[in-house]
Amino acid sequence: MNRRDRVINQNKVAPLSDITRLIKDGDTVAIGGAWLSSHPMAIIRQIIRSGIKHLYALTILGSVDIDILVGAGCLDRLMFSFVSMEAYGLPPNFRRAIEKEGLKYDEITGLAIILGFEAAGRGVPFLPYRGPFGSDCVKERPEFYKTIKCPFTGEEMIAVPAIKPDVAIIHAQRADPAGNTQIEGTGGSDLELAKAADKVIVSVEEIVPTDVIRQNPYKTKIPRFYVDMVIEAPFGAHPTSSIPSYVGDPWHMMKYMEMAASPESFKDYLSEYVMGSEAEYLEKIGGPKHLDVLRKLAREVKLL
Amino acid sequence: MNRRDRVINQNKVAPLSDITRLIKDGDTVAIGGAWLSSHPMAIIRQIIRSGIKHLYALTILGSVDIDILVGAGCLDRLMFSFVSMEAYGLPPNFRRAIEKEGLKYDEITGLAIILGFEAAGRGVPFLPYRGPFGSDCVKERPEFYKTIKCPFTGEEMIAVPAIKPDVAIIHAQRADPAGNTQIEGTGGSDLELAKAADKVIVSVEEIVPTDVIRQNPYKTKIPRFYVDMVIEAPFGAHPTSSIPSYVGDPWHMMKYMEMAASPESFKDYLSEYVMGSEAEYLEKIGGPKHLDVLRKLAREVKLL
Amino acid sequence: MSDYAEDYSTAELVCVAVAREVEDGDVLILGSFTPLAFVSYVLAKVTHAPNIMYMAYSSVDARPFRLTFGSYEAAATAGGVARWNMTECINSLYLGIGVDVEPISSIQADQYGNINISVVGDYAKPVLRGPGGAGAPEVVKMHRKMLGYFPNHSRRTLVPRVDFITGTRWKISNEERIKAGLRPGPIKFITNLAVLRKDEEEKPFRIESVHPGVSVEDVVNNTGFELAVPDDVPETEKPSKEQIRLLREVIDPYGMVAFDFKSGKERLPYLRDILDREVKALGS
Amino acid sequence: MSDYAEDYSTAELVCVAVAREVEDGDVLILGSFTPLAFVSYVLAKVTHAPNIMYMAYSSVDARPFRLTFGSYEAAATAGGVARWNMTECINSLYLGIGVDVEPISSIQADQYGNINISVVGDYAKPVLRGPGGAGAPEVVKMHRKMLGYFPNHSRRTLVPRVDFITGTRWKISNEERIKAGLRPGPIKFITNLAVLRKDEEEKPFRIESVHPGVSVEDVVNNTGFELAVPDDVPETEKPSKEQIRLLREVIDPYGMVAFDFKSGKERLPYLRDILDREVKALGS
Repeated sequence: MNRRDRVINQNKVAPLSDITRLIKDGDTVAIGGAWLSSHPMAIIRQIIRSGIKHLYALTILGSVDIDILVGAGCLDRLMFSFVSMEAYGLPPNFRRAIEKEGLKYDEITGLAIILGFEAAGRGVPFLPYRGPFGSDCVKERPEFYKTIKCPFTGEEMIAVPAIKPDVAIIHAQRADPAGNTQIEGTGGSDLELAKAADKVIVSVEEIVPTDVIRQNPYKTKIPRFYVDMVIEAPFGAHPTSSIPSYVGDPWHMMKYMEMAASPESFKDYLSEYVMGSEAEYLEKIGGPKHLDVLRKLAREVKLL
Repeated sequence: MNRRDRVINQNKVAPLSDITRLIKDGDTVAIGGAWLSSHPMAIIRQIIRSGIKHLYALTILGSVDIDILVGAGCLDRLMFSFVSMEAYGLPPNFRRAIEKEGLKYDEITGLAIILGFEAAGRGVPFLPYRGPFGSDCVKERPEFYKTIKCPFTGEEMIAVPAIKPDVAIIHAQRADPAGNTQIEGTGGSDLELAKAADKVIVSVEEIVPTDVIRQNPYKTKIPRFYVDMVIEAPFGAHPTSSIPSYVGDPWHMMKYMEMAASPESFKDYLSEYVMGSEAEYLEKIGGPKHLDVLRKLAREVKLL
Repeated sequence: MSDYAEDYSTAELVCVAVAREVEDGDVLILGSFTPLAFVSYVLAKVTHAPNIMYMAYSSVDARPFRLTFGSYEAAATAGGVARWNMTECINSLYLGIGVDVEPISSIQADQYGNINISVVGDYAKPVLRGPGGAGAPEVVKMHRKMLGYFPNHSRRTLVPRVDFITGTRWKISNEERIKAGLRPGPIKFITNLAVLRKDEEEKPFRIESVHPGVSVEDVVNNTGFELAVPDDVPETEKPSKEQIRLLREVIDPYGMVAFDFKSGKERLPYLRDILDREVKALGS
Repeated sequence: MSDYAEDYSTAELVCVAVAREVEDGDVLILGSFTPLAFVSYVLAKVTHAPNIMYMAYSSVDARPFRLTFGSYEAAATAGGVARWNMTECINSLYLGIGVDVEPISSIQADQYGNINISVVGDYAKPVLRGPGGAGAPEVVKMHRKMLGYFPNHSRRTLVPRVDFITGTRWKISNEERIKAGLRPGPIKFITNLAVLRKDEEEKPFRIESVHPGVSVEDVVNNTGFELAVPDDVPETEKPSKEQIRLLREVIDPYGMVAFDFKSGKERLPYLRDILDREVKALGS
């Protein structure tokens, strides 16, 4: 994306269906969020709906975001340090694709991926650190880990290369139309993804006027000059969480695990939940009453 | 400072005079703030009052903080990228000491110093970047800049070494007794100083209960595990600014420039303003009425 | 009268054993859904280690909180004094000041201190593709103590040589660790049967203690690698009555800590039951 | 009738010339006390470049503000959409996405595009110890355009070879810049007399324009290095009436922009007068 256009354009609001303007078949797509938190699930469902294929998906700590993309056949390749459904078990489509269907993947250690994104954002071709010495991950992907000697102390360090995705997709609490994005809950390394990527799509719980952003500038984690498109998608992280607005949806996660257990029932999952609109999705998962429970669970916490 | 003690100690509040517990003759001291903003001036005056000498002071963008320490004879050596009184001219003691008295110094380029602090805080012995190619600063201090080749792209980069001060001194808006420190205005690279230093002293406009900190966690820039001592010092950045509480004091800066113009009148400056207590200092610079003007100037701004 | 509880589950015993590994002043991280670690940290914080600092998701220095299934992340976040994203967290904590302990669960672990969270079988064509190590490959070597926990101590889990080294302690003896710029500290595996410990490259894991009711033979027979067995193996310290009360009444009233010790099949129904109770407690 | 103002100061002319170098969509940084740069950016933003982004101190994407002497930093900070400290700022802007222009004032500049903000005379025993370059040694090569401004165009300032290279453009021609991974763009020096420009390593600076009322000879005679003089040297575009109105009535009613053009002796009295008026405007 042209950097100047990003700065000039103060109204980046678009409908979800517009993601096809920025995500193309074959792109490298970095996915925000971490664990079962803050994944850009509405955008991911839209990728599936739009029939975008042959993607190289990059995740640090993925979960249902990755599993659903794998299951829908959108990926040609995957970079990850971790893909887990956490309490719900191992990710069924991810396992099947690797164990049975030979999905190509790069298992890169967690800190290395993050440093790779960070390097891109700060304009350096590599960053050094005390890397995963002794891990077989290094043997499997030697092109990603190079030994480098500190020119001051002589210490052996590991260098990792800058990672530059075509697109980063991120879900956050709120943004203004220009793309100034506030994150309140679990943020993963979303800022570094945004800095590293050529194009950045942010979906948010709500779009607000810039004055609202200025009221608490300390919450603004991704300024507008990293953002190309802003999409209003309430519950756009569902079934993952968007703290403090709502918790992850354990009921839907259980339903997902059940339906992802076989390729056949996963097809049913896609047609029932994904192939309609987001509005239909929110109805199908339980509608307003259910969403209220998820909101309530996020509020009623007990500190000791 | 023992890292474990830092985490265990939840009450680090001390009187200003206690800085001698942490700053010793001969120490390397990194000074927070930048330009004419947020310098830890109360701590600096206390260093002079306490007769601490032979320091190696490190600043990124220094001003009156450095000039006063130089003039009071506290420094054996200085690292800086910039020392300027900005609108008020060149720093008189700094100039005299270098032009006439042969003060030893390391003029290190601005980004290099910051990356050096950052390296220390993130546990690497160096960080690479596209450094000051062609600058004579590199020729003067070749031990600080080493050429390093990116192992992925072959590009020539500059590596700078981790900088690890004995002590960092910082002024901020507020902290709780455990040291969780909030910065609202101009922050310099205070966080990186705190991460890099062995011991960290923070002075603040006000000490508040931890619950106040939790009300807006987004403002908390230096968490308690980097802090060893918390000092309540209202107007502790004076004559520099602490936005949004008060602006820098132009009247006092002009007085300072006048009295720092010669070594003799600077002695008078020190005895009149510095050698008494901070309470006396605040009276001498103009008392409550004057301080109100500085507060008011910080509030009554005109946005267009 | 003893202060030790008589009525406790294996999960509670292991949880308390992990909590005992936490020392006041430790710096810790909570991330993935690991109820046992969450509960252990909170238990430590409300008892013997009130000043520990834990990162919980993006929340710095989170307050102790009641563990629930629906809202644990919200609770962890609500009490923080600052927000750091994952990048700040790795650079400042993992790579910077260093994390003290972090209980890690893995598919396999071996006699060298290697862990495997990646694959069972051949890497190119695995029998089981696991979740991957997240940051473990980098950080287990950096933790002051390496702490593995295994709800199911068996020859399938504790193997002579892992199929794939996802992460490793790298340097084990205090001498080697200090030489490599790492903080000294042992490897400990806390399992449903015993506590195993390794302090030297060249010496095997030894049994540090066996849990009440478990025999040394059980431990040896269920371990896939050689163990050093001291002449007199102590019994793992039981949970105190107060610890059990805190777990059940204050920190973990829904019994989340038992989750890891359930079989795969039992897990979802177990969670569903907790959820039902949790939603009921919300009121309407 | 012309839209150009007839009544303007040299300071205002230079300020407007700098503002004209700002293009919409630029990313800019305000830091040190440089009223001319502040006013130029704000003028650009409220006229032809409404969507520029400037960092002002720790404030990201600050709103345009009225420049005053007492409260410029507070004003710059008050309107920001985010806070970044200097480290975030250098890594993300200077080294990351890149800054477009940043007017830099220096003690000396030379025909090679080198600037000296460090020392006059010998480095070890200088006649004048200057403030140092801050980040200039690293960033002048990275800016899209290098912009020097000189309130006092003279042979003492524009010298054949600077005494000390604090910073340098490093690569000058667009070809060399692109090869080195830098964005293409010229070097421009905007002075109280003229605009000078350099586009090639091997070719001298040329006079791009002379200010109204200044002769080409004045420029050549006051420059310490060779200049290319085109056959037909255009006049620097004058400020428009609207630009002058905005400067005087809205952005800079106290005339801060003239500060750099005052002699050393005039400066403090000038500031004192501004302060008096500013405090009076505060009311009691």
